[in-house]
Amino acid sequence: MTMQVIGTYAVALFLLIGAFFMLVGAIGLVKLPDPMTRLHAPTKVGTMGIGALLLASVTNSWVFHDGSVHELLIMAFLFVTAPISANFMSKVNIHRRTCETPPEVPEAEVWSTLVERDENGDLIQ
Amino acid sequence: MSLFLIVALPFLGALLPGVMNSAGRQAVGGVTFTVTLAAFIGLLTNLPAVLAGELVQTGFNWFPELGLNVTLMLDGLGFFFALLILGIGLLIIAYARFYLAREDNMGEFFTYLLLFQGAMVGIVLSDNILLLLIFWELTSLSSFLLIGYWKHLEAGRQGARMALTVTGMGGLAMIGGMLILGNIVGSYDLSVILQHRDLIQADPMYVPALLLILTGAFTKSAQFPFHFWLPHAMAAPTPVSAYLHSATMVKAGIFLMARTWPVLSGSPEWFYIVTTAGLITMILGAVIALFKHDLKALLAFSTVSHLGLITMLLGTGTAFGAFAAMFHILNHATFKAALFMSAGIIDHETKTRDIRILGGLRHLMPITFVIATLAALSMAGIPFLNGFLSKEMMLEEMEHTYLFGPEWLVPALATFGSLFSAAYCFRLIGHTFLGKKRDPESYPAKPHDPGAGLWLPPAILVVLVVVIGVAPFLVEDFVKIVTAAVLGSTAEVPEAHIKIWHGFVTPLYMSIVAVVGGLIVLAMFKPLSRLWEATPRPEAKAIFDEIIGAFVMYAKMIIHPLHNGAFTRYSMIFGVAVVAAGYHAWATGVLGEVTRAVQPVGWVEIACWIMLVAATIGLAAMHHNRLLALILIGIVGLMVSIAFIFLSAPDLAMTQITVEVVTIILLLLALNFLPNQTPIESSFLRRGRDVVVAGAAGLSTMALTYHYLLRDAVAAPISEFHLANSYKGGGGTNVVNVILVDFRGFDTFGEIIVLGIAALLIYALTEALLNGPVRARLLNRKPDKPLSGTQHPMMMVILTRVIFPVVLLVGFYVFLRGHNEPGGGFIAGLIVSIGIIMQYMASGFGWAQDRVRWPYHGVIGAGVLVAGLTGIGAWFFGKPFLTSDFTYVRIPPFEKFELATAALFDLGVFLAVSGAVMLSLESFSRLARRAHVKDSDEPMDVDPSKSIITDLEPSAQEGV
Amino acid sequence: MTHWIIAPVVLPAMLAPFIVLAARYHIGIQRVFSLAGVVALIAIAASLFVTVSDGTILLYQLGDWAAPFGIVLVGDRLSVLMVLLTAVLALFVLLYAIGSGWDDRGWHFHALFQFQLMGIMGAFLTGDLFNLFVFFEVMLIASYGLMIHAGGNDRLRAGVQYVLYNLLASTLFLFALGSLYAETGTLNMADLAVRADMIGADATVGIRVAAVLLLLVFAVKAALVPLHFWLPSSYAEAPGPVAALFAIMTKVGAYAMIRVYTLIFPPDLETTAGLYDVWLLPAALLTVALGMIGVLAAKKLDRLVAFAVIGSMGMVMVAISLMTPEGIAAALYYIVHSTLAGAALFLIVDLVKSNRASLNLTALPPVAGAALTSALFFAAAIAMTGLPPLSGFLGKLLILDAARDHTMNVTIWAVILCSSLIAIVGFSRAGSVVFWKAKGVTMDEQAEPTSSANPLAYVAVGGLLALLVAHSVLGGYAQSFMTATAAQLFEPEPYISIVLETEGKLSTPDASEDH
Amino acid sequence: MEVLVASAVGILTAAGMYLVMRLRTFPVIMGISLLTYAVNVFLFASGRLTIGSAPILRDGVDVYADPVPQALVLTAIVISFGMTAVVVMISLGAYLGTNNDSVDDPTETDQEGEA
Amino acid sequence: MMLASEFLSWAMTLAFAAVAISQLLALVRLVIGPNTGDRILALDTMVVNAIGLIVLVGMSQGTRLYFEAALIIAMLGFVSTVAYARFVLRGDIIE
Amino acid sequence: MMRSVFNWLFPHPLMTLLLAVVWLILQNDFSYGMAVFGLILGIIIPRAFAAWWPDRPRSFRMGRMIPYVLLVLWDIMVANVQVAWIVLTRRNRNLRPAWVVVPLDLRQPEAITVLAGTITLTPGTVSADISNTGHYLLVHALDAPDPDAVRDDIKSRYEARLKEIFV
Ligand code: NA
Ligand code: NA
Repeated sequence: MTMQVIGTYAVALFLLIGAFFMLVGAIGLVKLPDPMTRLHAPTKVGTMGIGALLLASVTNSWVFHDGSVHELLIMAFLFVTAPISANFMSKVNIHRRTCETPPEVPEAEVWSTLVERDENGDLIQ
Repeated sequence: MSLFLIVALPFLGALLPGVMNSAGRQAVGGVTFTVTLAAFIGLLTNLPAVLAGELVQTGFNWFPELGLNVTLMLDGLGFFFALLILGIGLLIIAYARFYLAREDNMGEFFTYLLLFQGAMVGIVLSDNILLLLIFWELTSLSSFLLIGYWKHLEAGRQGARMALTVTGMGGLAMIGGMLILGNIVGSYDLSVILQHRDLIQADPMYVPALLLILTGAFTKSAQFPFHFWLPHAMAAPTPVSAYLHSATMVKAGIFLMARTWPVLSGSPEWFYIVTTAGLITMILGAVIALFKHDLKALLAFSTVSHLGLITMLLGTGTAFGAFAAMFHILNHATFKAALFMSAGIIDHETKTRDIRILGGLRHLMPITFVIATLAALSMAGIPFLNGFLSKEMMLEEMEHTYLFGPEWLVPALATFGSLFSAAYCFRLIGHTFLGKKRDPESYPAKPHDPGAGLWLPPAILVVLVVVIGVAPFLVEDFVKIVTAAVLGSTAEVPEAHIKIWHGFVTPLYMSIVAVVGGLIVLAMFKPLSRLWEATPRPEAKAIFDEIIGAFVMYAKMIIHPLHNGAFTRYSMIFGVAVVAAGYHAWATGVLGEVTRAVQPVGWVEIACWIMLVAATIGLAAMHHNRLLALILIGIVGLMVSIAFIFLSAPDLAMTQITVEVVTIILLLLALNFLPNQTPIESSFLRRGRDVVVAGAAGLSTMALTYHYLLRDAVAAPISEFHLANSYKGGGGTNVVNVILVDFRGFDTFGEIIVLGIAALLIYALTEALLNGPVRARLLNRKPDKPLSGTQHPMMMVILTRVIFPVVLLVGFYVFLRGHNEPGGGFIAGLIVSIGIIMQYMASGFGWAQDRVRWPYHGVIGAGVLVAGLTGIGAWFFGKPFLTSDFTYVRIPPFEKFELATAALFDLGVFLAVSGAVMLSLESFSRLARRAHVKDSDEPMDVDPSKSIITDLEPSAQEGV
Repeated sequence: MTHWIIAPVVLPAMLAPFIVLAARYHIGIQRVFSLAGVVALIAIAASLFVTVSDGTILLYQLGDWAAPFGIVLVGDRLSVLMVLLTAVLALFVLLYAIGSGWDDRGWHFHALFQFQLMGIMGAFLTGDLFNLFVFFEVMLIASYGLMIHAGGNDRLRAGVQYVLYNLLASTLFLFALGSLYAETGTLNMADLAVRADMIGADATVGIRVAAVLLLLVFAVKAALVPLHFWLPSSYAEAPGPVAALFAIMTKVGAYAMIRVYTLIFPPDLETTAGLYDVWLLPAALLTVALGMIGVLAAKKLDRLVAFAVIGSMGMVMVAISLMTPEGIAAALYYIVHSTLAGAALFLIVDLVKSNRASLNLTALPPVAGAALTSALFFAAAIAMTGLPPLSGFLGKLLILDAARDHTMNVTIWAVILCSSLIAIVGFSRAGSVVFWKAKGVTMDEQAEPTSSANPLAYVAVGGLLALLVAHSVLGGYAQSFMTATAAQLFEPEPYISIVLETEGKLSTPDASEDH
Repeated sequence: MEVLVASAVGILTAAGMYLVMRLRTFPVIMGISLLTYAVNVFLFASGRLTIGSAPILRDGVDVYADPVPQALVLTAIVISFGMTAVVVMISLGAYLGTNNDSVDDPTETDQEGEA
Repeated sequence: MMLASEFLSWAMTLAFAAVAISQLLALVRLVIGPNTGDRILALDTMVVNAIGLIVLVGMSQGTRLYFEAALIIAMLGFVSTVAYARFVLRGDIIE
Repeated sequence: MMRSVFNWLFPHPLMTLLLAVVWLILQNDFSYGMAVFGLILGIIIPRAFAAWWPDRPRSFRMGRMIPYVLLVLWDIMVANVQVAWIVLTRRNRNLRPAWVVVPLDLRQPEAITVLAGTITLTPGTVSADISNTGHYLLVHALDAPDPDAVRDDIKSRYEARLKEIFV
């Protein structure tokens, strides 16, 4: 009984945490001033939000049903894929020059997004 | 001989000339002659029966449901016409054998001629009016071919088309008339119809039927106002003119009027229409004929005139009129065919038919002169020649015919027509043969009498002209038998005898006036001709061309703007039509009671709705930015997926999500080649109109959806059965999946085939593009915007390598549990495909392609085969296609699990779907392969562990 | 249960993937299999034809599930007739495709061809309305592939419109199906018939809209004006043999209309009264007129034939819209005629195309081998314009005769007869320009290299024309079959009871009716 | 709830029809996609709306959403995916060949014939 | 217990509201842009939020049936984000 | 011999393990039979698709990975709160976003990827790009008044540990 009450409160708490972070992410998306800073808010705050919601779901299943952990897989996938998305969106911003130009790379290197290629796809040095 | 055979012989024989073309002209002509002769003799074998007044009949059923049966009958009228057709046919064939030039395709000519002959015989022997119609139209067709026989002549082509158009129109009108007639009587058999004069004439549809049938008859027989086609048909070779356009085909209309005379004639409508048309035609034809300089044109208009005469006689509706008409048909056939053949001889020998160039030929072509002169004098109505006899009878009949106006009008007009008739006959003789003797060199060719082959046929006819003219009693009985057949039971054959001398009666005076007047007119020919030339008159051909031209122009005005390739309008019409028809159905129905309660709305639903609607409207409003449009459509898809989840359809949501990903990849692959912006092209008004149409469509579907959502079906849906039996009979708890692979597996079978075909099509088109002119364009393609240098970012490459096996595992999981939980072959196939696409996107086309072990074609084929063979497997257990079976097995250490044929079927689905998706995407990206960037064998841009910058390594161009 | 009734669907459906899997690089093997398959199809269809011609109705319960819960195939006179017609047409089209080499000018011709056959056969045989949709889609997507076979800009542009228009129609089909399911809760045609009859007069809006939407779907397929816009370009631009095969596709629309509006929404059904009888006949007459006017207006031979096809579909639709046994019988006779004649004409156009610089109706250098081609054209044109002695004339007579008792009989007769005249003028103009004018024009110096078609191509065309002749000569027999077919359609009770009362897996015969 | 679904269908249809009447193939294809969504939802709605009762059999549960329309929509989604792929490919082919992505085809009446 | 379940249902409502508002905010960003990058980001956010929404729906309906759908979005949703981005970067998304 | 058979069967033993675990979690059924089935799949899938991941790192210290993961999870939670605070309270004009260039000692692509992923997952920083030789990582920080500190933090807190894991 007590476990269930605690569990219920835990579920509710996770829900609130998740809701809070999702909302923060969305607010950041609207509020932050430029494309690169906007990138920070949802890609990670959102991840945390979903994570909390998933924890809520896991807890919920243990409290009210016969229990499951497969929500963790969703979290795992999000954690693996979010960096790829963020990486690509950064590249879009850099390529489209919609953000502050990144600093020069030392040792005569270039950022791979800014590499120029000729028509055959070869690098232009 | 059986009537069938008589009709069939020319048709069967028509195969021979064409086939025997290589056997030589003699053989071709000979076989044609033989065929006709056989039919002719066959006809004669029926002569005793006809003379005995019997009606020879034969027939069999062809279209009993329609009442169209092959029934033939032979009476005096039919015999008479068949005799003309086959008899004159024989002469024409003999004549044509010598007339046609070396370079003419004689086999073709005789084939057409025999077809025509058969059709004509068919017309006159038909007992069934629908059958008659068939032969009727066949004469139009074969005459089209014969007139256009000299394909290189512009005039021939135009004449042929005009003849076909006019007579075709008449034929179609006749179909209408015949159908009405059949409808009134209840039978299409002539022998039945002819018994119902009163029934027909009392019917309100009598007049329309009469008009339609007369249209057919008048067009065929070149009666005013349809007379104009006949002279233009003269572009045909002369044997054709002689045969079709004087002796036979043009008489088909006359035949029809004679045939239907017992039931159609005698009414005021008949009298006024037919007599008037005949009278006008007679006079008009005669006047025009006089001023024609082309021999054949002159003869053509004279034919028009004489046909008018016969029509006029039939129009009077008296027995004597019919008698005179029949007699004149016989006479006209003899002298006119002879004249045409003579004209042909002149044309053949002098290489001209222009009367103005001719003259004085009597010295150079004495035989021809005699033949032509006798025939022409007969036509002019000179005594002791047959034309005189029938013309007298005509004048006698006209003497007491009252049409309009004063009593003397018709006789006077008839005399006037005869006068011109005599005049052109005299002109023909005088201007062609008489006159001073001329040097043979003064003609376009040196004229002389032709060989017997050419002059003998007309000579035979002229002998008839004279014999009948001198001894009319020889044919009188025969003509009376024919007349009896025309009259049927409606009237007695007149007692009158055909005599050369009737005493000093009015017709004789009229005749004298005509002949003398004709001579006077000829004497005044030059001034009259100048007057004629100066008189403005409508040119029939010009009018006809103008009418046809106008038709064509209006046709183009209707068709081309309507079908101008404007899909925008096609789709608008589609939308409007659907909305209008749907609205009509709605508005004329009764709106039923609401039977279902409205369900409450939470505000998450509202939020989702807002997103869906905003994305949709945003898409419509901002579609010009194509990438944005794609992003928005992604949102629409996402929201629809969520709606499916919310509304208890997890399978649908999963399918929608995965399909969405693949679709977007596909569209992006395509967008790479397309402009990124859609220009704003349509005007504000146009867009306004489109908004209205689209809005109407939207409102309609909204109303319809709402209507159904609030009402129950008329009976419990079939899905109750599916829910009840999914586990028991299908072995699965996911009812949607069991429906897909079992209850309605056949749909799914079709569906994977659709996907498979889509992929094959895309592949085939890619191949066609890459091997066509587009290839160069693709090779020279320049990116339309600056590109980033990053192709295969390390981070994506590495992370997707980790994800890939997990995706495959999840795919397998989704596949396995599909039967009992959300999932199944489709979704699994799409998941696995996306997993592979991930690798293509991360590591590059070339790199990924190297690692694909099964050709996607094969995967598709195998998938469809697996699914199909699973279905066929049931046959071996005596069950229908796709009958499923399942069992539960337990192999330690695993839990009890299910083995189902449905899973095998689903495997086929899985293979087909993944193969199709991959083949499609692969094909799309192959277009870019040739485009501008060489493929890299390295999976990532940078591999610091190798301490090299892979991009700097020259790599071989990847083949496709 | 005999499995033969499903063979027309399964055979091509298995043959096609087999060709893709095993023979995609070997045109010779593809040809052999494709031809063998079609010959087998004819044999199967013929034996089915014999079976059903005594009025037998064949039922096939897929997956052993009884209707209306599973999908059933139903072979009655009508469906088997259409199957046989398709199989026979397919043989000649295939012979032409092989003879002319069209099948080797792009990828996957034979696979697509077989899939196309599968779709058509399925559409004719299925007794389930959603399954009909699926087969429509199979048929359509295969037709897209065949239509753009070998590529080419004009063909692709026409293809885009063809596909887009049909996508609109498919969307509409789904709207109609959704409406029907919402209203009746079933998809099986026989069950729909039963349930449509249950709907009371106090709530007819739903079923009426559903009935009309379905009608419009089939009208699009049948190229009924004003929903015909997809046809002219796509048929004109499609490769010859493909256009010839398409001659049956419009008939699928006609077939579906006959089926649905005799079985589910028969003329005497009160709830849907006043729907199609108001619109269908005028639209059909408009189609006849527009098609034939299009023949007159055409500037190119291929479009001329396309419009002739529209016109002949109009004739079929006029007969159907009479909604009497006589009308349906006439329509069926005309369907067979128009399929064969349309196909023959498209093949002949292709013959002309391979020997003439263009299909423009303008004077051009001579057509090589004109004699034979022009004779074939003449015969096919006679058939198409409805001149005697070929079946076009007989079919026209049947339709006119069937319209005798209709209130609009005079209009019907007038439109049909006048349109025939226009068609005659149009065809004679075109024929004389293409075939006769040839000798008048001097030989062009840079005459196009002409690819003379293989004798097989001529055999194919000749075969189709021979069939037309047979359809005319043996028309009486054909017509008595059509009359029997129409009678069967207007007596749907045996159909319904066989479909709904035959037991399947886990079902009792009256399981569907006890709620 | 019903109003939301019905209006969503209506708006999807309207936007779809509007785009179908545009002049370039790309927006037309977008329009067809929207129409597809509309009709899929419509078809789905023909089984009426049910919340929280997916048709996956569970012990002790006897209210399920109508599974038949779901199966039909699933079929329709897959088919329309195939169709979209095909129309995209064909229009791309037409564009690559002619450098023109107009959906209207003026070449239809370009040729002049004998008057 | 009563309090706990009330608290839970209140938290659930709040969570739904938060997700809904987040989605709408993301939609705002998507519409106003101004850059393609922002729009892709907004879409990505919406996809991630959708997972949250599905989880919430599953929780509130007491079912696990929607898990696979959420899993698939998590697993594959990024593919379209990457595809859009690759399109902007390279034009060709598979090269 | 045994070694090569093992290598052939388990091109990447960790992946086999991972798949088996994922399988169990997916099934929500931690029975013996499921584990065996999961292992079988864990062998088959990597074997069948071995070609899709060439040049895997052979030396990977699982033992050191676990504390690293826990550390990162902790950092994620802490940083999340920080970023939330910034988003909610900080005015945009007071924000100090910055580019941080991180020179890399790591050379294995897998290692660099894990580092980049870690940086992205910890709020406040995003791995934006890598240099064309792979020797520098470009990181964007949401609020970094001192970019060098961020760089040093990354190097010491994560990269150093990763060097221990990917030897
Ligand atoms: Na582009
Ligand atoms: Na499923």
